[in-house]
This record gives sequence, C-alpha cells and structure tokens, in this order.
Amino acid sequence: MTSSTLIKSFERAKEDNRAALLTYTVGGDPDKKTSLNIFKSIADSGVDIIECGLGHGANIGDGGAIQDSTYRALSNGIKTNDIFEIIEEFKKDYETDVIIMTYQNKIMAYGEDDFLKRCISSKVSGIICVDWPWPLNLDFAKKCKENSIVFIQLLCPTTNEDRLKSILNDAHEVVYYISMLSTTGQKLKVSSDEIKKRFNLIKKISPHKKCIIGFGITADTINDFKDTDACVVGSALCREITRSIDEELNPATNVGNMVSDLKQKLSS
Amino acid sequence: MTSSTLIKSFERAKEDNRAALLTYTVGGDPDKKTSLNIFKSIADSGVDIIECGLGHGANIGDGGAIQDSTYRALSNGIKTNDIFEIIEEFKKDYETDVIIMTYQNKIMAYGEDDFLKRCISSKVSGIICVDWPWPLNLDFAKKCKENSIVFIQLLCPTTNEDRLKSILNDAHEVVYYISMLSTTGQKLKVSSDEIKKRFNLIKKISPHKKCIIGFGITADTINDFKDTDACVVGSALCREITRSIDEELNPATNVGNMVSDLKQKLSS
Amino acid sequence: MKLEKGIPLIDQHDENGYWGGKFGGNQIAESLNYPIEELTREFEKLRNDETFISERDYYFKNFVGAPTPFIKLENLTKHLGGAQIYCKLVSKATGGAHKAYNAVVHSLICKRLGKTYIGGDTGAGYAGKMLSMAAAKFNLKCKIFMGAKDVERQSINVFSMRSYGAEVIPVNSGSQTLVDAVSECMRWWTSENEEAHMCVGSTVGPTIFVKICAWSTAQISREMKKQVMDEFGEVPKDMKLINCVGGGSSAAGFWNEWIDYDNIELIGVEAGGPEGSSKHAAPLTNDSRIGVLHGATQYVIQDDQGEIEETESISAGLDYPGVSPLHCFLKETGRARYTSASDEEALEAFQLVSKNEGFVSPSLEPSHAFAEAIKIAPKLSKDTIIVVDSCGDSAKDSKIIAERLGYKI
Amino acid sequence: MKLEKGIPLIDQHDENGYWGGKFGGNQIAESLNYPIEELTREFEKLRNDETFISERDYYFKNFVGAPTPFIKLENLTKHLGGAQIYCKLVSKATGGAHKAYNAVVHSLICKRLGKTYIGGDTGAGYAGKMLSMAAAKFNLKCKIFMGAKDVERQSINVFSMRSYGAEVIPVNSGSQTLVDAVSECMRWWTSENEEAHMCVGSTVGPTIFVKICAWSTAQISREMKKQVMDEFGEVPKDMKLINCVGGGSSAAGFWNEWIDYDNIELIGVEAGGPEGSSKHAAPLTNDSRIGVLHGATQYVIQDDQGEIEETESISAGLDYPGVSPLHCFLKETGRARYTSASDEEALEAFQLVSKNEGFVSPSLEPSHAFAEAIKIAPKLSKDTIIVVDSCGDSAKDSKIIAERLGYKI
Ligand SMILES: Cc1ncc(COP(=O)(O)O)c(C=O)c1O
Ligand SMILES: Cc1ncc(COP(=O)(O)O)c(C=O)c1O
Repeated sequence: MTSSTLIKSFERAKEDNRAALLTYTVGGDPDKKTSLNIFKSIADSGVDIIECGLGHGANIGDGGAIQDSTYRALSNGIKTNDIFEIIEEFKKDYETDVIIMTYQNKIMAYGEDDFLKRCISSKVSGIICVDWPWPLNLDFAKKCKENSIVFIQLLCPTTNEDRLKSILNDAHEVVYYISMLSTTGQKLKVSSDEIKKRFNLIKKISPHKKCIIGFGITADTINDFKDTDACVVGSALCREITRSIDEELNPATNVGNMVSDLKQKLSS
Repeated sequence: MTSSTLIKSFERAKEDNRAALLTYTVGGDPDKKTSLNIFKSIADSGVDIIECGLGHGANIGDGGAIQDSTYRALSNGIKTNDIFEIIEEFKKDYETDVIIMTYQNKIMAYGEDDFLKRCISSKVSGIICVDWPWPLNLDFAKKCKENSIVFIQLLCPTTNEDRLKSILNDAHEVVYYISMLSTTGQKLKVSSDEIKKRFNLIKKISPHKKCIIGFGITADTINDFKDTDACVVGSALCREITRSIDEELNPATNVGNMVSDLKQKLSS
Repeated sequence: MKLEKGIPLIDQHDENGYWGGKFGGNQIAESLNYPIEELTREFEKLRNDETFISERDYYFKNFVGAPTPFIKLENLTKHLGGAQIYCKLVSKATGGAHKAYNAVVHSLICKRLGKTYIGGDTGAGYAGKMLSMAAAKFNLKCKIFMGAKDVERQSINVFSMRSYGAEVIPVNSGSQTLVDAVSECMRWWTSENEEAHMCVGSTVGPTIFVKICAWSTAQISREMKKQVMDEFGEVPKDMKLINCVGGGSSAAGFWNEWIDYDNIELIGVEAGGPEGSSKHAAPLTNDSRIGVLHGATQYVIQDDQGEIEETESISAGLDYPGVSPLHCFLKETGRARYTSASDEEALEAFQLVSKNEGFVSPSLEPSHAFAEAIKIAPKLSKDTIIVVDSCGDSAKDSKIIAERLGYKI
Repeated sequence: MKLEKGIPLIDQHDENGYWGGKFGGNQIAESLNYPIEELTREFEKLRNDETFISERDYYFKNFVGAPTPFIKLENLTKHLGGAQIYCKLVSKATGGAHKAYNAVVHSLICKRLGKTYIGGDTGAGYAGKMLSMAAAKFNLKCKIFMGAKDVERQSINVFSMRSYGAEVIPVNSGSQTLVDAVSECMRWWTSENEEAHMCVGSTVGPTIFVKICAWSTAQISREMKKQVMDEFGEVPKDMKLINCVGGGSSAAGFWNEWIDYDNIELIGVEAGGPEGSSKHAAPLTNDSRIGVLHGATQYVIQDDQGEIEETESISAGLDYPGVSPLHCFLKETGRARYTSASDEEALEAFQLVSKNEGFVSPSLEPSHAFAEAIKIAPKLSKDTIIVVDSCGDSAKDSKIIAERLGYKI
C-alpha cells in the first residue's frame, strides 16, 4: 500500500524532530529527461516527499513562476503519460514518495479510472487536485482510497470551522493547509505565527492527520515551520529552474543545492 | 454711362446677325500680369463682353474647372483690389465691356458702397452676384443703377412664370438665363431647343431686355445659340488656362485662339 | 433686435428668412429657389400634419431612442462642490449624438416629397453616418459629401457610411474639410434638386434648413422638460443650460423649450482651439465679422477679403467657421451668453468627467461644455442647477484623445 | 435530464450548483469557497430585496437605457421573402452591447458587500469597458484583466477603460487572450477576495456567476415580452428567437422569459470560424468533450490532454473555448437548438442587414445570429416571427470588417 509509505515519510521526519520537506516542481519541465534528473537530484538532496505538478494551461491557482514551468513543459509537448513515465522511472531507483498535484480537467480528460490505474502502476502515493473542492471530490477520493492512494484535501484560512471539521472528518491521512489567500509563489502575507495557529487548530480537531503547509514558504521562512508536520517549497524551485535554463546552467544540480539548503534550515 | 456701352455691345452683335460672345475667366488667374494678358488676348480675339470672375473659396455655384482657377488665384494672393486693378489696366487700352461675376460675401467684405465706387473707377459695366437672388438684391441693384452699373438678375429653368415676370419687371437692361440646373462647367443636359424656348419666353415678356445664356455652352454647341442675344463660354476657357499652365504654354495665346474659334462658330 | 415670447424661435424670422432682420436668409443661386420654396411649403404642411408627427415620434422613440437619460452627476457635483450638475445624455441617441434627429426628419421629408435620393454633408462623419443609416432604413439612395482630409482621418466612419450603402464623395477643393463639403453638397443639390433632397447637417444653410434641423433637435428639450419636472417637481428657479456650439444644432435643440423662461441662463461654448493659437472656431465669442456663408448671413471667421479662414479645434464637430443664425440672434438679443473653451480645457474636462462618472464619457464637443460647467460650478450655490448637454459619445474621439494624453494606440 | 416549468432556469441546479446534475458547479480552489458562499448568500438576499431591485431598475433605465427598441426589419423581411423578421436592438444599451447589465448588477452587489474594489475579465473589451464605466459611476476601484494580445489589438478599448480610471492588466500567459484573462482574474480574486469583488463577464465560471449574469441579462426578455405583446397582442404561435452564443450571457437573457413557451423555438448560433478551418469556437455545435474550465463543468474545446485548444473566430466576443452550463443544459434537454455560422456567413449577414436596415448595424457576434435568420427565413411562412437579438453594435468591429471587405482604413 503506497499510502502507508507516505505516512512513514512524515513519521521519519517527526523522528528527526523536524517537519517533513516537500518540493513542488512541474513534471516534464523542461523536458522528460531533465525533469527526471531534477527529481533524482531533489531526492538525493534529502527531500521527504516530492510533489510533481501535472500542469494545466487553464489553471486558476498557479502563480507566475509555476505558470512559466507549466507552459515550458506543455509547449515542449509533455503529455500526462509522460509525467507518469517520469515518475515510474524515478520510482525504479528511489523510495521517495511522489504526490501528483493537478487540476480536475487533466484527470477528466485522462479518465478518472485510467488515471488511478496509471497512478498505481507508476507508484504515485497521493493526489492533490486544486480545483476539486470538498465535497464534490468525495466520490473520487473514495476511489483513491480503494486504490490505496491518498487524496489530499485542501484547507485554507477562510475555511470556516464547520467546514473544516467536515472536511477533516472525510479526509484521508494527509491534508494540505493553504497558508494564505493567494496563488502559489506570492510573498507570505500572514505571519508564521498565524499560520501555526491554524495548523494547531487542525491538529486539535484531527491529531492523527498529517498536515502539509504550503504557499509562500521560502528559505527565509522555512525554519519557522520546523515544528509542524510538513511544508512545501515550490515557486522558489521553479524560479531556479527557469533561471538555470536561461543561464544555461544545470537545473538538476542547482535545484538540488537549493533543496539541501532548505533541508538544512528545516533541521537546524 | 458705362451701362449704355454694355447695351451697345449687344447691339453691335445683333447688327452682325449673331449673338454676342461673352467669356468667363477668373480674374487674377494665375497672377495679375498673366490675367491682364489673357483679357487682352480675349479682347483681341473678338469677344464682345468679358465676364471677370472675382473668385470666392466658399462658393456654391462653381464647377470644378472654375474652382481650380479660383483656388489658383486665391492661393497666389489675389485680392479684390487686384481684380479692380487688372480691369482698370485693361480698360486703359480696350473699349470691351467688363462684367464682374462674384459672390455676396466678397461684396460685403469690401463694403457695398466701396465696391461700387471701385467698379466705377475701374470702368466695370455690370455685376452678376450668384448667391444674391431676387428680391433680396433689390436694394443693391438700385444702388448699381444709380451708379450706372447694370445689376444682372439671374433666371433659371425652374424660375416659375410669376417669379420670372416679377424679376424681369425689376431687372435692368440685361438678364442672365442659367440654361440648366447645375453648377458651371457641366455637360449641357437639356437640348438647345428647350433652352431657346425659355429664352423666347423671356424675350416675349421683356422684348427689350438683353438675355445672356450661360452654363454648359462649348464650341460644340455654340452655333445653336447664334440667333439669341448672347452666350457665355466659361469652364472651357478655364480648363484651357489650367492645361496651358500645366504644360507650360502661354495661356493668353491659347485662350485667345479658343475665343477666335468660338467667335467664328458663332458667326458662321 | 428683440425676441418674442410665445413664438417658437425657429419662426421668429421675417418674410425673407432673417432672424432679427439680419441673420439667416436664402442667399442662394436662383437654381435653388424653387426646391427651397417647395421644401419650405412642404415642411410647413408636415409640421402640422398629425400623421407625420406621429411617424416622427415613432422613429424618434424606436430608432433614435428617445427619451435619452437625464441624470444627476453625483460624483462630479461632489468633486466640484458648488452647483448641482445634471446631464442630458443625448450621446445615447442612435449613432452616439444628436445628429440622428435631423437625419430621420430629413429622410421622412424626402419620402414625402416623393424623392428617392438624399445627399448631405459631413465633417467628422456623425451627420453623414446617421444620414446613411436613416437612408438605408427608409430605402433612399444616399450621397455623402466629405472633405478629402476628413475622409482620410475619419476612415472608419467612411467605411460605416459605405456599409450602409451610401456613396461617399471626397471633396478636394479648398481646405478639404467640412466647409468645402457643405459647399460641394450645395453644388450637387443645385444640379440634382429635381430628383434629390438635401440634408444640411446642422442649423446652418438657407433658412428652411436651419428651421428643419432645430425643429428636429427640439426633441431634446421637449423630453427633457418632462424629466426636469419629474426630478424637481417644478422648473428650478436657478438653472443654467450649457451646450457646445459648432453649427449650433445641439444647443438649439437643448434650449428650445426653455427660451421663454427668463430665469434660465443659456450658455453656449464654442471651440477656442489650442491655447495660444488664433485659429479659433468661435465666431460668436470672437465677434468675428458678419458675412454670407452657405446661403445665410451669420458671424463668419473670415479675412478682410471675405475668404473663409481655416479654423483649428481638437473637436472635429466644432471645427466650422460659421454659426447658426439662431445663435447670432440669441447673442444679439442677449438671451444667450457665449464663451469658449480651449482644446486643453476640453481634454481636462473629458478626463474629469469620465473618471468621476463612468457612464458619461463625453466626446470632445460636449467636453467644451463640461469645461465651462467645471469653471463656474464651484463658485455657485447648491441651489443652482447646471445641466450640460452631453451630446456626443467619446468613442469616435478615442484615438485623438489617447494620442493627446500620451497613450500608445 | 429534464427542464422544469415555472422555475427560473438559473435556479434549476442541484445543491452543488449543477444544472441537469452535470453542468456548472464550483470547481474552484478552496480559497474561493468562502467568497463564493458569501456572494451566493448575498445574491439570494438581494434578488428578493425590493430596494435592491428598484435600484437595479433605476440604473437599467437611466444608464443602460432600458428598454432597448424592438423593431420589425421591414426591408430585410421583404428582401428575404418568408418569415417576418424582428430585431431586439440590445446594441443600443450603454456601451453598445448587453454587457452593461451584468456590469451594473455586479457593481451594485460589490457595494452591498461593503467592498470598494472590483475586478473583471475582458476579451474584446466590452465587458471590461462597461465594468470600468460602472465602477467609475459607483466609485469603485477597478482592475481589468485582458490578454496581452487583446490589449494590443483592442487598444482603443484599453484606452477607454483607463480613462474611466480602471487599471488594465495585460495577461501574458498562454494564448494571451480571453481564456487566460479569465484565469488570471480568478487567480487575482483568490488573493484579494477579502477586499475585492469579482465580476465574470459572461454566464460562465462558478455557478453563482452564471446565475448573477443571466439574472442581469434577463432584463432583455423581460422588457421584450411587453414589446411583443404590444406588437402582436398575444404571444405569436410560431416564433423563433435567434441569438449568438459565445459565453452565452446574451442568449440566456434573450430567452429567459420564453423558456416555458414550448411553441417558441430557441436557436443559438456559435462561431464556426473561417470556412475550411477546424479551430471553431463552437463547443455545442461540434459536440466537443465535457470538461472543467474556469471552475465549471461544460463543453470545452480541448485536446485529448485536457488542454484548452485555441479557437478562431472573426468575432472577438465569441472566441471562447467554453460555453455556459445553462446552454449545455438547454442543449441536452433539447429545449434549444444550436448551430454555427462561419466567418464568411457572418460578414455577409452584416452587409445585408446594414444595407437594408441602416439603423441596425450588428457587430460580428450578432451577425452570426443574422446569418442563421437569413438562412432559414426564406423557407418559412409569413406567419412565422423570427426575432434576432442584435446584441452588439458594429462600431467596435469597423476596422476588422473594413479590412475583410477590402476597404482601406
Ligand atoms: C457630438 C457633437 N456635438 C456637437 C457638434 C456640433 O454641431 P452642432 O453645434 O450643430 O450641434 C457635432 C458635430 O458634428 C457633434 O458631432
Ligand atoms: C456583442 C457581443 N455579443 C455577444 C458576445 C458573446 O458573449 P455572450 O455569449 O456571453 O453574450 C459578446 C462578448 O463580448 C459581445 O460583445
């Protein structure tokens, strides 16, 4: 059961007395081979869980840095199958959990059942779908569960307490807390303390669910979140990929260095 | 009394068994000196009466050929005084009668009384004012008469019989019959016979008034009108001036030749 | 010179067609005497013909879109902090300006005359566009005369006219602008008046054209009177009606029903042109000399030779060297006050109004009227009602305004 | 899937916001859940609030200019020789199209929500222009998202928006057109929804936006129903209502009051694009696949990867890869029939209508609807009434049309 490995990744970090580190980069950016190398480099640099974006052009949640990555991948002809193949390849050599983050239309276009089948065969641990909110996603979430894939519900600062409780009640082992009202890659506009207050509320309601904190976290702030369950850095990495490509440097190496640095900050 | 010389010009032609020949050209076109030469050349070629246009930019009765002449004169800086000077110069050497054809605003701008004074001093025989219709023109016509200048009333195909009679009743010795509804310089769109029918009606009402026929007459049709009182050729001459200037020929000579030809056609 | 009460302004001329014995008239070629008499006779019949009136009203309502809104400019009033500013949104009439009233009426008259062909002049293209629209609707052949320069710079309007089936004739004489287009249109009518009817685009030209045009635009004040009563319950004691004046058709229509109310001030705003320039299109403000233009006596911008002088204004619609005999008359009798606004003031007024009001985006012509309102409003009390006729929509001027304000278009 | 009688179309969705259990919904990021719930609650209150309704009606009348004319196209009817052709001249609404209804309602809602900032998307610029106008009027800060390509080719509209004080944000992602502008606008709202309100420019987006927009444009059929009764004395037995469909807001409003009348045929015309091309903006006609776009389930022009495909239409307003859930629902229930017209057919229709009618000069969007009317009218009897919604004015398209027809502009 892949879902159990995902939980283990969190627990391993907890044992280290730190939050788990997640990275978000767009699968296939800029091409299949480089993307696989980036994942490997990230894994080698000590990440706990990899979030792999299955980019969508008409997304309504990505900030500029991730949009750039998405358009680069899409215009290089990357298809959904390519993403699965990258993950499949990656998982041949690595234990690191991979979560797919995507938009509903990508899943619909592939076919829900086919999508899940391919998740299993390529050893995807979980799915985040930005524009498939609770409770509309419950049928699909159930299917995920039946296939031992964690469907990760999203929560945010304006999710009121009733709704929070209901979502948590239906949620699988892992949830995702969007730290602020924004798209990805914007400056953190709420204080780390405020975020942790909400995080604690979630944990109070569901002590046994792992809660990933995302949006706006960079090397500057990551240390604030070391005593949470997990946090994601995304846009900063995507920007690094863009920079590396523009300056004809090796994105895998540079992203890897960045991840090492993040990991260290989180551990210190 | 200049007005009596004007009548004499008509009578001389009648004695020749032909209509009097009038030419219309724009005074000062293209400049003072050339314009004077053109008038002299026209007179030398046997014209009976010269109509001298005092051109107005915002005219509402001139066709394209005469407009071209007008704009040439105006843009060369020709002023009303220049026209009077040309006529004055001309009259030093020639007996040929000169009539001014103009628009009301030119007279207003000069001042009615000043205008008449200058007509007298430069020996102008008559005035045609295109946009000063009967009965609005009666006061001014009276002033003309008092100064022995013939104010020439205009008539046209749609002047109904009542109006025709009233106008003729008020008219001085000479009237002008606009042969068709049009601006100057258009093709004759009514038959010569029809024009002569109206001419005869006018003569029936006022046998002693001389009636000039104008608009649309060229070398091709002038012979049709030999048994009337008088006819005017204008646009054809203006066009010849334009052509001569464009081809750098002498307009005075060419216009003179044209007038000789017209005179011959009218006499044969 | 005296204004009579109880008699429509358009009827206060003498037997020769002169207002105040002096302005207007029919200084035309003899060839136009008959059609003008015919038109005068026909119009006198039609304006008393109930079927015709209800036909007119039907098309005013259904095509021109009467009544146009009468609204308070709350934001602008607050911003200026003085008189209350209202606006008659004539720009919502079909085609975006008041020119449609005259076009509809002339088309209806043309049909009554049994003619199937109509011609008209146009400067910026409004009058021509609306005449083409009306002509298409009423199945009339249509010819529009337009200065060659205007054809170039208003090419979009030329295309519109053509798409309505009109023939657009570029006029190459003189300054190649409106003044020449009107002249050429009159020349054309001189030739074609047996078959064709002519529409003059403003309250200018021979008397009957002044009358028909002002009679048509009078719809503006007729409907506004009701709106004023609805809003205030009575005629406000202190009211000022501000209108731009080019030819003067818009102002004549906006004021028509109010002329007998002595307490209502009528303010006409002419085009003052660029600051520092002297080529103003403001014959009334500048006390220019009286002359004859396009068949009528009026104040005309002219040189000492009686030649029309080129004028200069940012607003194509006001760029005309003459002005309606009606306004010459209203000026000399002291009934209306005339002033001018510069290009720069008009532009500023456009910006201030657009930003504050949104729904009201005046073209450059009424922006001149707004400029005057903006000038005087702050000094006036809250009890004063200013009504500006926003007689044109800025759409047609976007390019000019954008360029002037430094936007890249 | 079944249509209910006696229930407004906009209310025939299930608790999750799906019409027919399938189209629409709120496929949005969690961050938008709260503002959408808030807006849904507020709208349900406001639509039953008499003060709000009379406020809406006041602005519809005085600013949008309701009612717009309902007229018979006599010349076109005669020319085609079949069904009687009528036209609802919505193009006479403020700004020249139906987009003003939605803009006014959203601005009023924004104020009621106590928000002072409003943002919206725009393609050709109509929706953005009218939102900017309304925002200026109601004193709201305004931000308009527009594809960078559209900013370039519709620069005049960009200028207008700016002159109303709006901030225009060029969107550089993707195809740099409307689809990306909507995405970016939603992203912006995701960040700013605590302070700001969002207006979606058509009956697309999350359910509540579909509802508000269709509720706003319903004014069209509400006023038209009275006009139809005035004209015919009864609801005609055989009537066909033809409307172009881009997002679908115009058609939804034009049909709203007539949905329960089974004898009235509803015909939607999508953009068929250039003849011979396959990039049609016609998701309903082409039976494209169902997908999620901008938060709602609908027919979407997309490739097998779920990526939105570029569409191609001469009419900027119809150039959208999705279509309102309302129309997906009307199609699947069989209540409305959908077809398409090509660029060429629309152009021809534009010419035929302009030349015959004059007052009606449809923009390229309604020209698609006219194309269908022209196709079917000759085969129908005189007892059939065809009503075309002429929902846009050609002014905005002059340049495109002129170029296509070979005029030099
Ligand atoms: C919007 C607008 N206002 C005013 C005018 C000036 O004409 P008038 O003074 O006759 O109203 C024009 C002329 O084109 C115009 O288009
Ligand atoms: C005139 C006009 N008609 C139709 C449309 C298409 O939108 P909808 O289908 O939402 O009415 C637009 C969009 O901009 C438009 O401007």
